[in-house]
Formats: sequence, C-alpha cells, structure tokens
Amino acid sequence: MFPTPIAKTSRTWQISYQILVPLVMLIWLLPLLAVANFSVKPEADFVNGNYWGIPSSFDAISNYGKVFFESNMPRYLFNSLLITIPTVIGAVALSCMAGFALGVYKFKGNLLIFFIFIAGNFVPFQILMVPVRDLTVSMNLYDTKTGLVLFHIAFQTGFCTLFMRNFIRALPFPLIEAARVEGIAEWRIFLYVVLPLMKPALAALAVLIFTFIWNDYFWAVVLTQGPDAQPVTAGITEFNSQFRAAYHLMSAGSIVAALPPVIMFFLMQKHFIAGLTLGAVK
Amino acid sequence: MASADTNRSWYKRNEIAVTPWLFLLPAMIFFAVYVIIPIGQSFWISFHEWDGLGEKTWVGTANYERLLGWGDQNMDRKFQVSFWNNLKWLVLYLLAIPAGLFIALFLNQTVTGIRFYKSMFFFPFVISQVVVGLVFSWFYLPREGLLNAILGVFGAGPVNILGDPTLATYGIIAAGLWPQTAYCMILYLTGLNAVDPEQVEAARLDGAKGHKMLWYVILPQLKPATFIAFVVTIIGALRSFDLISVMTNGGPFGSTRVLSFYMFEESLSEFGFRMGFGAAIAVVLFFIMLGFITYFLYAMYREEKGAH
Amino acid sequence: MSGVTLNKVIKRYGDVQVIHGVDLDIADGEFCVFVGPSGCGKSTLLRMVAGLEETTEGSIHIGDRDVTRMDPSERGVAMVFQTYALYPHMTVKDNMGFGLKMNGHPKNEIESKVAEATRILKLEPYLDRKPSALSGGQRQRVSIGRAIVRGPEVFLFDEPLSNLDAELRVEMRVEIARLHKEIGATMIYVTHDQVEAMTLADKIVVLRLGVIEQVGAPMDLYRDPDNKFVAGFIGSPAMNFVNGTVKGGNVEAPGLAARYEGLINTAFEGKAVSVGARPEHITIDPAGDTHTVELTESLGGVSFAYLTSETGERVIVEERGDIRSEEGATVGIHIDANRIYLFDAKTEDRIRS
Amino acid sequence: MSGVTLNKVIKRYGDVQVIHGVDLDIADGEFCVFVGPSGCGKSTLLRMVAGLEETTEGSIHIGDRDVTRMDPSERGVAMVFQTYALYPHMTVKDNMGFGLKMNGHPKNEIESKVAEATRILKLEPYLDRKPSALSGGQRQRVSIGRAIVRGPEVFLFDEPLSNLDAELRVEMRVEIARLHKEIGATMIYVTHDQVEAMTLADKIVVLRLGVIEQVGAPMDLYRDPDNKFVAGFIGSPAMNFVNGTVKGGNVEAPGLAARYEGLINTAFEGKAVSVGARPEHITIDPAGDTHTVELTESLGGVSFAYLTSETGERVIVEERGDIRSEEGATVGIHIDANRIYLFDAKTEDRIRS
Amino acid sequence: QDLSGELNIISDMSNPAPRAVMEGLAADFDALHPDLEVNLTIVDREAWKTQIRNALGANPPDVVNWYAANRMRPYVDAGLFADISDLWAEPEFEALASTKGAMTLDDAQWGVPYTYYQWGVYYRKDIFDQYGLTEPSNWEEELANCQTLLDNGVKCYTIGTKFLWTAGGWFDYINSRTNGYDFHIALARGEVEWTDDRVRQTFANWRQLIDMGAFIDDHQTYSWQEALPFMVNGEAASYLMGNFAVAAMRDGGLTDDQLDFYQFPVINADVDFAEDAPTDTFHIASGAQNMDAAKEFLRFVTSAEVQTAINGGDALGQLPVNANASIDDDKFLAQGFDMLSNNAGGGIMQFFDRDFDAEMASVGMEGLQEFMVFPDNLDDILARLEETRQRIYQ
Ligand SMILES: Nc1ncnc2c1ncn2[C@@H]1O[C@H](COP(=O)(O)OP(=O)(O)OP(=O)(O)O)[C@@H](O)[C@H]1O
Ligand SMILES: Nc1ncnc2c1ncn2[C@@H]1O[C@H](COP(=O)(O)OP(=O)(O)OP(=O)(O)O)[C@@H](O)[C@H]1O
Ligand SMILES: [Mg+2]
Ligand SMILES: [Mg+2]
Repeated sequence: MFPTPIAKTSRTWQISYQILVPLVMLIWLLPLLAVANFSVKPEADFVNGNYWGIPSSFDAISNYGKVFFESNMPRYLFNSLLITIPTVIGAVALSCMAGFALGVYKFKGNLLIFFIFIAGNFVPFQILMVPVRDLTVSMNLYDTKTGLVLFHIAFQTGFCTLFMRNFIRALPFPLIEAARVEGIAEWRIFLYVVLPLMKPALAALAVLIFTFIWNDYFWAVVLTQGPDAQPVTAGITEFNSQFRAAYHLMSAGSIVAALPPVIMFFLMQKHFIAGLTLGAVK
Repeated sequence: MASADTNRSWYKRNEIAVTPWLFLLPAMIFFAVYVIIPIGQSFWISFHEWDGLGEKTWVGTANYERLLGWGDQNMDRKFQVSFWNNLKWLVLYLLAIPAGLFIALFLNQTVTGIRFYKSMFFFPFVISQVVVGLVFSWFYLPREGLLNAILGVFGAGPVNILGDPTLATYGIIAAGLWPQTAYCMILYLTGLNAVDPEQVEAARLDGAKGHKMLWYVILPQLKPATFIAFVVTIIGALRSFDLISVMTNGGPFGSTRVLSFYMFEESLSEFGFRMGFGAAIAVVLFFIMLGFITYFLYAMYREEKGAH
Repeated sequence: MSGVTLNKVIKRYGDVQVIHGVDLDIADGEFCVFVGPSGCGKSTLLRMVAGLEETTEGSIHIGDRDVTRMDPSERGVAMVFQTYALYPHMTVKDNMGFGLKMNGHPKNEIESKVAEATRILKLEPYLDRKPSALSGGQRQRVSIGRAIVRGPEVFLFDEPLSNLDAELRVEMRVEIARLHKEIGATMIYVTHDQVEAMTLADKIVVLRLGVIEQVGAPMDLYRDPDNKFVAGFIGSPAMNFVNGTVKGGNVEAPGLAARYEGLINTAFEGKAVSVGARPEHITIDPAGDTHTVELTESLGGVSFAYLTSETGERVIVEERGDIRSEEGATVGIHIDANRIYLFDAKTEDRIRS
Repeated sequence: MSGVTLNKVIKRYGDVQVIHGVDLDIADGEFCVFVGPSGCGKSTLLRMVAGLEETTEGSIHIGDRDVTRMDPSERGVAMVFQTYALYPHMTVKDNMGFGLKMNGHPKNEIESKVAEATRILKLEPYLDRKPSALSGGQRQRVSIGRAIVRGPEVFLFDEPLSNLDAELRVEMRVEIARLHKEIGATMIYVTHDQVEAMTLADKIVVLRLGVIEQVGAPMDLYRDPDNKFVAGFIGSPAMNFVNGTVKGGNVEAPGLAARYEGLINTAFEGKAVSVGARPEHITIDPAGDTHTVELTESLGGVSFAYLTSETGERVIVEERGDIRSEEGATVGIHIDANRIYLFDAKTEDRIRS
Repeated sequence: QDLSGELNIISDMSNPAPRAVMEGLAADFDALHPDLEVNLTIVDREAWKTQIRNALGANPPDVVNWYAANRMRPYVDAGLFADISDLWAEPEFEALASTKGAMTLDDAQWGVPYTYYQWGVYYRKDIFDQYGLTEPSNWEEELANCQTLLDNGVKCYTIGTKFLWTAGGWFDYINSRTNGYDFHIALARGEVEWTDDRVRQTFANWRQLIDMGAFIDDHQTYSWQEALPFMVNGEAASYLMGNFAVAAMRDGGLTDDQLDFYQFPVINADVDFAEDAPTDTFHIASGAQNMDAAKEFLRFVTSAEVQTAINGGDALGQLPVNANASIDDDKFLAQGFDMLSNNAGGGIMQFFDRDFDAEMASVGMEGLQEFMVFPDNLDDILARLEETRQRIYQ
C-alpha cells in the first residue's frame, strides 16, 4: 500500500492525520454546508446580510414546508422519478442485450458496432440537440416525460453497452461454452447463465445511470418546459423567478433535489463506485 | 428425434449467427434514431439557414465562413471567445487529475471511519451540476459571498469573480473542478487499491521512498486510472454547459461562453433560433471532440488486439 | 459404438494453420490423452471434437455419425473445463441438472440422473451449496458430475486438474481413473502433465505444432518412441541425448564415452546420430574417469547426478539406494547397449536396427 | 560475516500470533530453505527478515548488526518475489538498476553492476525489453538480477518458482543453485515444493503453525526425522503410516502384516505407535497374500502400486525396473526393519530406540 | 354563445401575483361557459421565451401569452399566430385603438394586449428628502442629484444586468431623450449605423453617470431581483424599472411613503418624451383546436370590466389597455397613466428587446452591459454592433 500505512508512522503524524482528515473534509464540503445553512435560515437573514453566519432563527420547517407545499417542487420531484426510473430500466435492458451480443459473439462488424456505440457516447451531445428536439416535437413527445425518457435511453445506451460488453467479456467464456455443449438455446444462455452473473454490473449501472439522469439539466431544458414534465434540476430555478432571489428556498430546494442521488450513493456506494471505475466514463 | 434433426428450423440452424443481431437490434435502433442519424442531420442543417420554424434555406458553407472567418470575413468573435474558453476549460480542468490523485493519496489509509470520509469526499460528484453552480455562485457573490469573507480575513479582496470577464471563466472552472476532482479521486482510490503490493515492497527494498516511490513506482501503475481520469475529464470539460448556464448565463458580456453554450444560445435561446449557425458550431465542436474520441478508440483498439 | 474418428482434420485461424491434417481413431470406451508442448494444438483439437471450434477441413465422426458440422449440443459429448465453468449462481444440484432442465426433460428424470452422478462422485453433502463454497477439487468433481448427468457418449477434458494443487491433483487423478472404469465411456483428455498422461491413458497422442508425432499406449511410448521428440517428451527427467557418429558400423558416442556395436546398419555409415539414454538406465561407476559430477540433487529416496562429459555434453543420471556420488567427483558411466536409443540427427527419427 | 540470526522472534497480527518465538541461526553463505504447509508462517518469517513486516518481539541480526527496527532498504537484503514484482513500465535494464539509482549511485557504477548481473543470468538479449515481453522464467531471472545488482549480503526468495511451469521450474532451480555457488551469499528460500527444498538447501527449516519442527540438512531430515510431521512432509510420495502396537517389546503393525523385534524399549509396552515406511523402501513379494494391489500408476522408469492391507490401511510402494505388479493381484510386502520409523501415536514424536 | 370542448391556454404569468390573476381569469371564463373546459398551463416566464416555438409547433394550445411588436414577427412570419383582424374589426375593439399599432404586422392584427406598464425612475423618497433632493426634470439636475447622493455614500441607481435587458431600458431612455423617438426606432429597424455620432452622443451621456460611479458595483452579477435589496436597504436611491417592480419593492418592505416615481428627465430639450411601455399580449395559435372559444376568451380579457379587474393594484398592478376600463387608484398607476397619456409625445417604445431584431437585441444588450462595466471599450462595442447590424439587415 502506498503511501505508508498510517499505522506504521510516528505517533504524532498518526494523531495529526486523525485530526486532519475531518478538518480537510469540512473544508472540502464547505459549499455544501453553506447550502445546508442557507436552507434553514429565515429570509430576513439575507436581507440583513447575515449570509454565512449562524441562522438567526431555525426556519427549516417553514423553508422546507414552502418547498414541499407551496411550490411545484413535489411535481418536479415526481417528474424526475418518472423520467429516471424508466430510463434506468430501459437503458440497462437494451444495453444488457447489446452487450451480450457484442461480448459473446464473434461476427463481422462486432468491433465496429461496438466502437460506434462508444463514439456515440463521447460526441458532444449538443450536436444532437436540434435534430433530437425536432424529432421529439414531430413525434408529439415534446414536453412529455416519454420524450425525455426515450432520448435518455438511447443516449445512455452507448455508455451502458460499453460497460456491459466489457463486463460480459470479463466473464469466464467457458461458462457459455459449457452451456452450449449442454445444448442450451442462446437466448436461454443469456437469460439463465449470463444475466444472473451480471447482477453486480446491473446494480452498478443502474445506480450510476440513476444519478446521471437525475442530474441531467441540459436535455430537460431542451426537451421539456414547465412543471408538467420538467425534472427537478430544471425546476429548481423556479424559485429565482419570483420577486427576489430566494436563497433560503433555493437552498432547501437544492437539497431536496440532491437528496435522491445522494441517498442512492450512500445506500449503493459499492455498486456506484464499481460502476464508475468499471465503466470508467460518464 | 431424427425428424426434428432434419426439420430443424432456419433459426435453429443459424442460431449463433442470427442471435447477436436480434439482441443488438433494439439498442441499435434507438441509438441510430437518437444519436447517429441526428449527427448526420446536424451536419445537414449546418449548411442551411433555418429558424427552426419555416423552410430551410441552403446557404452552403456560409455558416462556417462566418464562424471560422474564411475568405474576407473576420472570425466570429463569439466563436473566438468560446473557443479560447473551451481551451481554458480543457487545460485547467485537467487539474482535477493531480488534485484527485493528491486527495486519493491522502485518504488511502486504513483508519477507523475512513470509508465514511472517502464517501464524503466523493459527495460533490453525485450532486447535480445545477446545484453545484448555484452553490458556487453564492460562494462568489461580490459582497456577501463566503469567498470575499475569507479574503477579507486576509485583508485581500473583495473580488467579483463572476462579474469580472477575466476571472469569470476561471471561477466557473473552479466550481467544475470540485466534483471532477472528486471523480478523479475515486478513480485513483480504486487504482491505488489495485497497485501490486509486492511491487511496492520491492521498491521499498530498493530504497525508493516518498515522492520517488510515487513517481517511479506508483504513478506508472496508476496509468490506467490516469487514462480514464483523462478521458472523463476531457469529456466533462467539453460538455461544460450546466455550470455556465446556471452561474453566469454566458456573461458578463459573453466572456464565459464556450462552444456548447454558444451553440445552445444560437439555436434555442430566447434570441436564438439560428439553427444552421448553431449546428455549424456543434459540428466544429464535434471535430474537436473527434480528436479525443479517436485517441480513446485507438487505445481501446490496441487493448482489444492485445487481449486476443 | 461411440468411438471418435478424426479424418484429415485441419484447422485454420484466418491464414494461420494450427492443426495440420490430423488422423486419429479412438475406440469406444478408450481413454485417450493428448499431450504436447504448450501451443501445439491440444485444446484446439479437443474443442473441434466438442464443436466449439469449427473444423476447417476434414471430418469428425462420433460413432458412425458425421458430426463435423453439428452444433455442440447435438454431438453427444460433454466437456469438463480447466476452470470448471460451473454456473456460480446455481447450487451444485442445479448446476448438474441445468442442461437437462433447459432441454425440457421431466423433473423426476433429472432428479434421478443427478442422484446417480452424485453417488458416483460422492457429492451428497454438497448438493445445496453454491460452487463458491466448494474447494477446487470438489468443484472439478461437480463439473464432471454435470458431464455425467447428460450421459454423453464421449467425455472431453481440457486440463481438468491443472488448477488444483499437487495433493488434490493426485487425488482427482485417481478419481478420474476410477470414473472411467465405472462408466466406461470414451474419454479424451488434454494435459501437459507427464504423470497424468502416463497413469490415465489407454492411448497417448503426442502432438507437436499441430501434427501427431506418435500414438500409442503409455509404456509403448516410453519404451519405444518413434522419434527424438517423443523420446524426450515422455519420461521424467527427460532422456539424455548426446551426439554420436556411425563409424565402421559402430556408434561412437563420446559424450557417453562409449562405443556401441551392432546397433545400426551400414546405411548410416559416417552419419551423425543422436544417442539417447534415460537417466534411470545409466549407472555410475565411481572408478571411472570420463565424467565429472557437477551437481547432485537428492530427493531422499532418489537423487540425480548432473554429469558433464569431456565433450561438454550434460548427462543426467538417476541414483537410488544409499550410495550417491559426490559433487566434483570424477566418475565413469555404464549403460546397457539395449537401453540405447538412436535417432537420425537430422530428421530426428528413431533409427531402429 | 553476514549470517542471519533470529532470536525469539514473535509476530502478532493484532491478537493473532502467527510466529511463536523462533530461534534460528543461518550461517554466512548458507542456503536455508523454509518449508511447511500453507499458512504456517514461512512468508511471514521471511518478510520479517526483509523488514517488510515488523517484528513484534525478539530480534533479528544480519551479520552483527541488529536490524530488527531497520528499514528494509538499510538491511542489506534483496528479495525475489513469487510474482516477480518487476516494474512493468521499466525495461529489464532499468528494473535491475532501479535500486542503485534510487540510492544515488553514479551512472557508470550502475551500468557495470547491471552488466555483471546480466552476464551471470544470461539476460543480454532482453535488456531493452519490458517485462511483459518476457516469458515467466525470464522474468524471474530479471527479478533475481535485480537482487544481484544491489549486492546484498542476504538474498530472500519467496516461492520464486511456483508461478512457472514444470519444465521451467527445473531449469530455474538449477540456475539458482548455480547462482548460490557463484555468489556465495547467504540465501533464505521459501517453498512448498519438496524437490526444491531437498535439492537446493544446505539447511531445511520445517515450520508448522509458526513453530520450527526441525532444522537440518536435507538428507538428515529425510533419514532421521524428529517427528511424524517432518517424516510425512519430507519425501515424495510421502511416507506410509500404519497403526501399530507394542506388544512384548515387539512392534506389531497389521497394516504391514509384520512384526518388528527389538526396535523399541519396554517403556512403550502396550502403547499405540505409528509405524512409518517410505514407499521406496518397500518391496513387493508377488508370492505373498497380505495386500491387494488396487491401482498401479506407471510413470515409465518407476511405478507406484497402491496396496490395501487387510486392515484397510493403504500402503504405497514404489516399483522400479521392468517387472511391475498387476492391478487386482494379491501380494505380500517386505520392509527392512532398519528402514522402519516409529512414532508415538499421541505426541507424534519419533521413538528412537 | 354556447362554447364547448376544451380551451387550452399556456401562460407565462408565473410570478405569484400575475399567476393568481391568470388562474382567476381561467376560472372565471370556465364558469361563464359551463360546457367548456378550460385548461391552463403556467410556464416559467423566462423559460417561455424559448419554449413558445415548440409549444406552437406541434399540438399547439389555443391561446398563448407573448409580446407585442417585433417580438411577434417570427411567429407571424412562420404562420403560427392566427390572424385575428376580424376580431379587431368588431366595435368593442375601438377601445383598444391605442395599442393597435403594436399588434399590427403586415397590415393585420395578430393578438390582443391585456396589460401594459410604464417604465420610469422609482426612487427612495425618504432618501431624497434626507438630502434635500427633488425629482429632477432635466439631465443637469439628475447629475447634480446623483452627485449629492454619491457624496453621501449612496449610489444613485441600482441595477442588475446579469440577464442584460435592464441595460436595454437605460439605453432606450438615454437614446430617446438624446436623439428622439424617431431616431431610436430607426436604429431599431437597422436604418442607422451604430457608429453614428448621434449614437455616440447617447453613450457619452450615459458615460457621465458611469464615470461618476452612479450605478452600483458588480451589477453584472445580479439579476434585477438581486439588485433590489440595494434600494430596499438604502444603499442605492433609485431604480430605472418597469412598474412591475413596485410590487417587489413593497414586498421588500418599502412603504408608499418611502417610494416614489418620476419620469426620466429631459436630456435634449429639442426632443419630446418617449416612454417604454411594453405591452403583454394574448395570441391565438394558428393551429388552435377551438378557435371560437379562443376568440371569445380574447374578447373576455380585453373587456373593460375584466381589464379593470386584472390590472388593479391588488392584481397585476398595471395599466389596462381598454380605454373604458378604470385605473386603480394606486399612485404609481395613476402617475404612469398620466405620464403615458399626457407626457409621452415622442412615442411609446415597446422596449429594447422587442423593438430590435432578436439577434441584434441579444448582441446589443451584451454590448450595453459591457459598456456599463468597461465604458472605454465603446469603440470596440460599437464596431461589433455595427458589424452585426450590417449582417442582419444586409
Ligand atoms: N482464436 C485464435 N486465433 C488465432 N490463433 C489461435 C487462436 N486460438 C488458438 N490459436 C493458436 O493455435 C495454436 C494452438 O492453440 P491451443 O490452445 O490448442 O494450444 P494448446 O496445445 O492447448 O496449448 P496449452 O497447453 O498452452 O493449452 C496456438 O499456437 C495458438 O496461438
Ligand atoms: N496481515 C495479516 N493479518 C492477519 N493474519 C495474517 C496476515 N498475514 C498473514 N497472516 C496469517 O499468518 C499466517 C502465516 O501466513 P504466511 O503467509 O506466512 O504463510 P505461508 O507459510 O507463507 O503460507 P503459503 O505457503 O500459503 O504462502 C497465516 O495463518 C495467515 O493467515
Ligand atoms: Mg490448451
Ligand atoms: Mg507464503
């Protein structure tokens, strides 16, 4: 292990390390702590210039209450869920199949198709913006969650396929050969042999895609409008268009918006990180 | 049994050849419809003038001429600004890699609670860029911002980072570095996990210590992690949109524009809807990215060939 | 009726030919072992029999069915992989029954077949475990069980024991021998382990560079190799080879400090030959002075002396009993002339007189 | 002046003690091999000498320096790892010179030392290759070269050959023996391979559960083991053990169908003993009828017969020459009484009469 | 008239007060027509500016909000707005005559206004009183007032130019006061060069304020709302804004005693007052499914009673467009109405971003913002604007 394990270093360094780590962490998370602080402040604090100090009164309930009961936030959150979950399911399903095909079979064009998926995943997605918007409009899916979901599925498929294919590649190929020798149909091999083995990859990918989609802002802006279909990232600025910059409400809203992926991260940390490092690309 | 043998269906006989295509089909359709074809369409649109509503008018390479300043025109000013900003993003965003490495080295210990600390350090990556943008724009507020409060303690400042055209881009990049560093940190932490302990031991016997160990033994082994960190950071840098949109909306007076933002502005913003011109910007951006895509694919290709 | 016949079988990967027209007959119930150096095509040949690799040219028959173009599943073969290839998410029982289940066999039939295989392999205590909870040997046994359950005509093994440690390897080797005796099916077994090949095989096939060098019973190969390659490959430590020349109908082998008469016919007069002698057939004469003992390696009951002759050639001699030669000593050696093997130095073919 | 001395060395991981007070003297220039079953602490002990593991208690001296608390790089040791631990991004040359470079040696000194090691190990053709372009044996040779270059007083090897295939293993073994002769440095070598231990060692240390069971020259351990563990561990195939009892001053061993007189003193009267006999010391008497030949495995020059006695105990016998027993035959066996080893059935200690 | 089916409205009245108004309107209209189902969607005001195209494109609603004048042009040209000249021909529409011009393109009418509001300088009367200042009537007084304020550590004007358009207001006023309405409109139509000396004069006047430090610092980082606290806290004394800001200022705690309004003062005595008074409008999509109901809704919102109701101080707090409607007795509305009726001889401007071509407006406002921060860059900025003008207007 590098650097030298702390247990093998001098006592003073051990102690200073133990102190340093939480300290550095606090500095690292300072912006977040500030938001958390903002979100429990009364509006008056901002008027009085008490931006960063201790809240003059603890208004969490009223602030979050406003976010939940007096704004469109719940609708936005719900939209986010309805966009994110089908996307995760769709993208993972498609890419499982594609990854299986690309990872297991040798056929002409295998590598080419695979590379197209990768390349597509890396293109600056702005180049898709205008045509995709037109396509969505012409399919009557503009400003619908479905339109957003379909696009997200398609675009994420590139990344997911890269991920799944590499994962399947790493499975021991003799498993598939063993199944073939046993006379098992190919689709059954996929269903009963490969799929169960991909569980960790599925989990990792699902968590990862969940966060990506949940945090998407660009496409939400391009393909949707208003609280009918827009996800929470796009909705969060709604607080801003009222008469003054409502820092406290926006902070509360931000925290609410950030919560699902954060919870996801903490619950599924292992998978999440596996996903990042395995798939390696956003 | 025998009859089943001779009457094997066409599918059964060609099972291994046909199956992959059946499995690929849905993903390929989706991908073609939403990604491949639109790329082509963007190319097509970039040769037109089009407001997104009426008919397209073929203008040939006029959009590119205006953008890149071919012939007697000057290069589009906004494009220049955007392009240089993109370069700044590309270069400075790479700081996330050493920063991530540094934090990863700092945290690569086994003490109680280190798992918790690691996840807290990773935290910013999970948060939406919109939220990050908001948080940092408050952090930078010219009068009330925490940054100026801190600078004030040292008797410096105040600065209005996002209001100063020479600083605003750096301010946004710094905000972007926050989650990106977290990302690189995770990559390096997993990379460090995979460092061969025997090599470290061999190096210890060889008398390599501290930064020498890092430079000669650890870093070379972290090459895969570095490669990945490099790729994701470049892609992240070229895709920078959310932050700019939230933090400065391209301003002040367009000084924080990057190509992706410029193209969005031209195509879909309030005063935009010059789809052809926007598409031309996208195409240029695409070609810049193509360099990196090619690099990545080449690396993958080599790996594939090496593996078999 | 389920022997395996390979007929001018050829395998090409693109332009590279890796199997060069192999002809082979494996009788019903025979235990056939493929050996050869790494990369010689053992696995490829086996996988062609299994149907996992396409056969480029030639034909493969199992029993009297031409299976050359058949799917693996239709060939009536079962394969045991080096890495076991057990489905990690299924219990031992499910692993063994999976193939039958997927092909729609009724439940009770599956049960009884699995039970039978379990009995043969003594796997009862593990039936409900996942493979990850088994030791290497147990895993390999399950993978053999999975093969048995399908009741194939031919069993194929690709280095099934090489992932096990030495002790387990011995144990499993005995197990496989017993299995063959009990089931009596045709088995083809790939290994690069001398001992496995010698002890298990009814018939050993020695491959080199995609070509069969020799086929025969283990002791026949040991006693009567067709060429220098086989002679050197079978037997451990390997046969010693020194250069010799044929002079006046006699073979002179300065490396062995000896001259052998009447071993060779006159056609070879003046030619260079390779003279082979197995370490176990050489005895050391402490009184001699033709060789120097460079190194001795004692393994307890047996020890090996590494001698150098005056020609600089190295000769390894196996010594038994309690008297061993000393390093640095000068000794002579003795070999019975009828233990001498001669090979053409060019073609490396055996010269049988 | 660079022997290694361990003095009541103890290693604990948290609460678990894995090395229980080891005392050991390794003379200057000696080749010392640690053997023992997996997990017995061989590697740990070696790594403590290297300084890669801290020594919990006791002291370690190299020459007359107390190195117990020194940094690995200051101890004057070099280590060769099982997985070679070559730096994959450096060429062979750079790998070998790295240690010197790190310690600020001048360039031409490094060059000449690397050249010397290259010569010893015949690595010239590979100097500019990366490790990934080398075969396993070559890699291991480079890693040994890296050790040589640093000119250490003590070489440490942790199972250096276990990642190589059988053939290479033999080759590298001879290489290491030659190296030891050439350099003459103190070497400590961990292995669980019988043959390596027997052939390389000046002194074998048999470890079990963190305790030294016996220390001695290879043939001494083979001929005169201190206890059943060592007897069973040294020698291949392992010594046969059957149960025996002492009756009227004689040892009765029904598993061998024999009775041995005068081997044991009367203090053991009535006690249970373990009777040991090595396969190579047993001869088969085809005329006998006390054992059944269950299986024979022929390896060419030698074959092993697996016999079962009437007591159900299994006895392995080594057969040489051209006459081998047949499977299923009923035979008798014979062992010289002075080839018999007796052990206390309880303590497993050797009973020397 | 029996209306049935559905009426789909998309409105951008997303701020709380207007939102309530719009919801009220929809509910009332729904109540009036029992067989008709009114569906109202409210969209974020900023977002709507980009989204209207998509909304009108496929599956359009019946009625949408938008703006008058040039801002209508893309949709009129693309045929997305319905021609409602027939509606304007109805006698009831006589009362809207004053805004007909703003709704007319290509000799046809494309929508109806429902509200408009004056722009002007809102100021802290209490601060003015404190330093003995009075409402300025000409540029010199303005400058003098400002100097006094600055000397006392109070900024003259607050402004937030992050989203650019606020700077457009300043340009509209200084330019029209300097060169007159006609010149301003000619510039908007691309008929005058940006490098014209008259334009330079406008910027020179503006620069006087900038050089004095009249505007708050760092305005380029604030939205207009974020700039409000400066006024509320008394750090700045006035705000050139639309009347909608009054609600926000009151919201921020300023009482009507502290707050007052004056018309932007004269700069060049030779030119008449021209005022920014943007008109907000309703339009019918050409693809409307329920044309009858849509037209009826337009009649409904322009009727005198409804106009009176929705523009009241407790509702929009703006000016009604129907001449027969009465104006709430809010002092700002009264002053504003008076100003627009009696003291805007030069003409009514719709606002920078509505009078200028869209691309010109965006490039222009960016230049204005830059000018406000770096007045020395003027030559460069003007050259850039001129280049853009030449490209756009060929
Ligand atoms: N897919 C392939 N493409 C090209 N060449 C191949 C391929 N598979 C195997 N080969 C080549 O075929 C030859 C035979 O390979 P095979 O795996 O049968 O050897 P083997 O005898 O089983 O060796 P080992 O003992 O190492 O398993 C080798 O030279 C190998 O490089
Ligand atoms: N870091 C550690 N923490 C706790 N126990 C350990 C640690 N390292 C090794 N051990 C234990 O110490 C004992 C000795 O391990 P060691 O690696 O020395 O065995 P070994 O003799 O080298 O075995 P092998 O032949 O398998 O390499 C083992 O029981 C092992 O579980
Ligand atoms: Mg093989
Ligand atoms: Mg070990």
